[in-house]
Amino acid sequence: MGNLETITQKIRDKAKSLLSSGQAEVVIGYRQGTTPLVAAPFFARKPEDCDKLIWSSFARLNLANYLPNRKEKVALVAKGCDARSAVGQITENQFQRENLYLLGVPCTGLVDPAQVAAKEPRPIREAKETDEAITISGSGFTVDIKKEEVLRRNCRTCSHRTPTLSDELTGPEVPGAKPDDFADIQALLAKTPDERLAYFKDLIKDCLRCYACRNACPLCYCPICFVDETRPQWLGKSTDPMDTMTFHILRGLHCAGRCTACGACETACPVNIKVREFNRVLDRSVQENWSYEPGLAWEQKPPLTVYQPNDPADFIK
Amino acid sequence: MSEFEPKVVAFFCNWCTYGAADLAGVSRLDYPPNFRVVRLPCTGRLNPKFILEAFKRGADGVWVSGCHPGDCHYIAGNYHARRKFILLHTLLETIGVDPNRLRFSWISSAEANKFQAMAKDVVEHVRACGPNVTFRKDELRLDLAEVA
Amino acid sequence: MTEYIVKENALPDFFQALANGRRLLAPQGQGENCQLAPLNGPLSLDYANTHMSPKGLFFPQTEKILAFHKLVDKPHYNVYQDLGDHSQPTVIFGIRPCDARGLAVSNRVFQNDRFTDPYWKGKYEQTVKIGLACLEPFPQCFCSAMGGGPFGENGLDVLAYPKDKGLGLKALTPVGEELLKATKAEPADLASEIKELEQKAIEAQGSLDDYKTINERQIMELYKADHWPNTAEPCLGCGVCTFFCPTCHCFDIQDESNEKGGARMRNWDTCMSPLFTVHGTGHNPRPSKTERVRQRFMHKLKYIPIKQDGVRGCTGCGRCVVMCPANIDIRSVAALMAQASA
Amino acid sequence: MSVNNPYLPYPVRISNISVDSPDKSLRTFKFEFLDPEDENRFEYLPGQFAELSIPGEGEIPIGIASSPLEKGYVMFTVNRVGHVSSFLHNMKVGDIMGVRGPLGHPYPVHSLTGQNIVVIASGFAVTTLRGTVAWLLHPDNRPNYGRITFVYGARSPGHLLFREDWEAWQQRDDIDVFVAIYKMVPGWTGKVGFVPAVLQEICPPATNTSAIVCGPPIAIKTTQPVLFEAGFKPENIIMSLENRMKCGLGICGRCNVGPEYVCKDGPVFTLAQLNELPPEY
Repeated sequence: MGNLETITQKIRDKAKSLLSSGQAEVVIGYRQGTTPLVAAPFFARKPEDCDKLIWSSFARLNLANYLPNRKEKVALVAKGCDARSAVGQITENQFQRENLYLLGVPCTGLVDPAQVAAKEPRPIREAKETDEAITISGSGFTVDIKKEEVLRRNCRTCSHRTPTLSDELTGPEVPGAKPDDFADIQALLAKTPDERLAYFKDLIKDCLRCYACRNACPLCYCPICFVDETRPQWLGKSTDPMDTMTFHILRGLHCAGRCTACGACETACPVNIKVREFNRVLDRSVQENWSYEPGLAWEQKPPLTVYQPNDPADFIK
Repeated sequence: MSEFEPKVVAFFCNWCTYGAADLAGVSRLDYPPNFRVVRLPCTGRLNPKFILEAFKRGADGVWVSGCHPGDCHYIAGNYHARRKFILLHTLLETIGVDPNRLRFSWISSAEANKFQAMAKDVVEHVRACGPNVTFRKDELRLDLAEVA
Repeated sequence: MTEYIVKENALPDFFQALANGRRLLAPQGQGENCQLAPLNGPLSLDYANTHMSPKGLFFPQTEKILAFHKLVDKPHYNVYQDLGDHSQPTVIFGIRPCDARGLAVSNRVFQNDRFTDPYWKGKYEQTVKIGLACLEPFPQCFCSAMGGGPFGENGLDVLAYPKDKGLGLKALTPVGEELLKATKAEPADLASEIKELEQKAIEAQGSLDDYKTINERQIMELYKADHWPNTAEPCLGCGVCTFFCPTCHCFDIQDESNEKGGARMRNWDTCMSPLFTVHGTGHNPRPSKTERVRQRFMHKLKYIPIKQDGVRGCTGCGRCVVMCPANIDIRSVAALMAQASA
Repeated sequence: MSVNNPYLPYPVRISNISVDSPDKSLRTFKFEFLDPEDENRFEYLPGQFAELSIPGEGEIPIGIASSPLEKGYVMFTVNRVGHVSSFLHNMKVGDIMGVRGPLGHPYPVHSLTGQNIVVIASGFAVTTLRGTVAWLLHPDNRPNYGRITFVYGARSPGHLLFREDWEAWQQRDDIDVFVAIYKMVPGWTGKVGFVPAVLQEICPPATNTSAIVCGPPIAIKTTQPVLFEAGFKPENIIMSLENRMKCGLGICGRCNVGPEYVCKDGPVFTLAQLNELPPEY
């Protein structure tokens, strides 16, 4: 039995026992999606629902997104990044620790459908997976692809694949990947301001302003988002490029020091914008300035809620 | 076409830099008139969207100035603001806002001379950048002649 | 109406004749980049469908409709003037039948029993629509279940299908007939071949539920069904479904102005947003995502059919199925509605 | 609203503004059309609404408070709640803006010919009902209807709109007028109590009678039982809904209540119709 099956079985067993013992009123996990390469969020409330729960490398959404404002006792199936997001929400008082059971899943990285499509453009009718590879098939073809060739960008540089904090792990710990070295951002800084602006404008040119990135993000729980404020109205509602740019800049800033690089935003984006580029610029700065990574400890304070008398700010004259 | 006169939106803390501007005026220290000043209770009040809004509406430069670290009227407002500025400055610089268009400074209410020098310096840097055409919202993009 | 053939080597001439000075749009690019764009490369006939539905060509995401100026001494001071719809004669080749049906549904909203939207009308009526039938359905397709089909004709002027590396064509309207006559397409009798191919394509979609009982149930019976909270629970409220849906047509009207003047524009909006329905008083008729998700599915599968003689507001194009980040599948929801118990 | 483009407002000039409540949250605006021809094009019946359109700011859908038989102006009472209404409250007589309409269906006054009519208004929702009563009382129309009753309640005497109108109606013998405030204040000689309570006291018989009800949701809800008790049938209870609107043309989709667009198919519905629809208003 492969790792995936073992973890799936463990999740189901644990979910059943948590629900029947009343330790959890709902288990938030994943079910098989109705389309290939997708695992969908699933809310199990009865032990008999639990056999629908699965673990899969298509589980790209961050389930911590469903925690804020929930009144029930929750057991959360959480990969490394999701667990960190959940910890972050607890430090930000969006959820109560005593109402959360973190069922940690050691994750080996998730598959990016866009990269699969780049390798195999024909319509895919079915996708199966083993621990190392996925098998996709369609009309007249079957192809095996190694997972490590089609991992999401954020998964390739994830150094916390095993949840750092959890109530229970569903499998043996897995080694983290080499962390993001931000080499591309470094390279970008060597260009002129106009070239950099052109790069970022091009990055978001297809943006529909659907805000799926915001809605998929476990950090975005504000009751009224700045894009929806009307008095004053900070953002026009049209597809004006500067309004779009403002949205992405402010979204990035709001996530600074809180983003766990879960990639849910990029997963949700219907036009495949690398929206996380804005976050990465800030992640780099947060790590350089304050050696901070969010969601690694219960008592950690996010960097923008604290200060040091000697914070580095040579640019302030 | 007359020579380009930059428009700079200035966000000043009520307790320090705004006082410095006042003192500079009272002391008859001349400084360029290119600023539109927005008085804030503290630089901690500065939401990044104010800066973006200024650029979006066509400001050629933005200048943010408050109390020296340690001198905040509200004890730690400018310390918190400083962390925000660090990230904001990094992000705006990375995505291609010319750093010369955006100035942060600490000027106490006694530093009228520093205010005068800084004001001149800000305007000269922004002038060198030229008009802000890349980071403004070309609001309506319609020929008003069409409807006039 | 007549059928025609265009052989492979006659295709370039055929497209030139189609355009005849008009703007000619055809599917360009693959996968997520596939869109209707001016034809300037090799024609691709094996695309699944365009990434976004063609509704944006008739109803752009942002469209300036009116403008005014603030010049006190000029006429029309502070009075909105019509900017017109700036449409140009267009021929679209390669709309999938599902999307054409979507346009036809929207057309009955934009040109309803009381009002005509001039911006939509201009574009819609100046466009000749040539559909491309689907010989082989794609994994996300369920057009047959929704009352359309891979060879559906609703909303089209001409239906085309790939034939021996060339095209088979069937004129569906006088406009389409005239268009084809003006090309060098050869008349042919394709009726039986089309019927056969259509049958095959429908069969290839597998046996699909047509959710017929939805039509028989009363609004309030479907509305009060107990599955809605569960159906809505995974929803992120992003509205990607509405942006990609070929029949979603809701919009917002916004004014923007500066010191010289301003414009009124309309922008796509989404019923998935809580602000969509909120009153000035703060009261919200659809306060939670359960009501909003229910509204969307009820609108597609019950409300539009009531207003449009039974034609459903879902065309089975499958975009929302593929694009929904939370995998809320309209087929599963339709199945729940079909067996709904109040 | 031009013939060719229903999005294009008629240009109007503000000809009169009156402040109508002690807290200044209600103002009544009269508009005159810049092009007199537009007044003829703007052909309406009581119960219809229009979009008040301020260039650069936006539009708000507001019920028409004047009667079509009052010539030379159209009148609207606007509550200050959002961006556009606040902006409008700061505009002055002589300012130029736009009016787009008429929109929606009127109260079915023509099909009520021969019937008795009870008009029930709560708060500032009285606007379209003021127009309705004014229309019904016009010498051309009054002979076509039976007994007419007007019930109107508001928070305090200062919140009662259109005082001149209903005081004049009180002097007539072809309409029964009952005006109430919710809580007694010194000097008040009219009725005291919420509208449903007043209605219960004075409700005319339901035979051959229709009720036209407009008010905030809570008033509409509490009025219904009283009408049922008096024998009114859902078909004879006529109500006006409000929902968030933009286009007013049955296109933009935000005012949907089930398959109906409140702007195009409403805002006037009978209770019998509403009983078949989701309560999303």
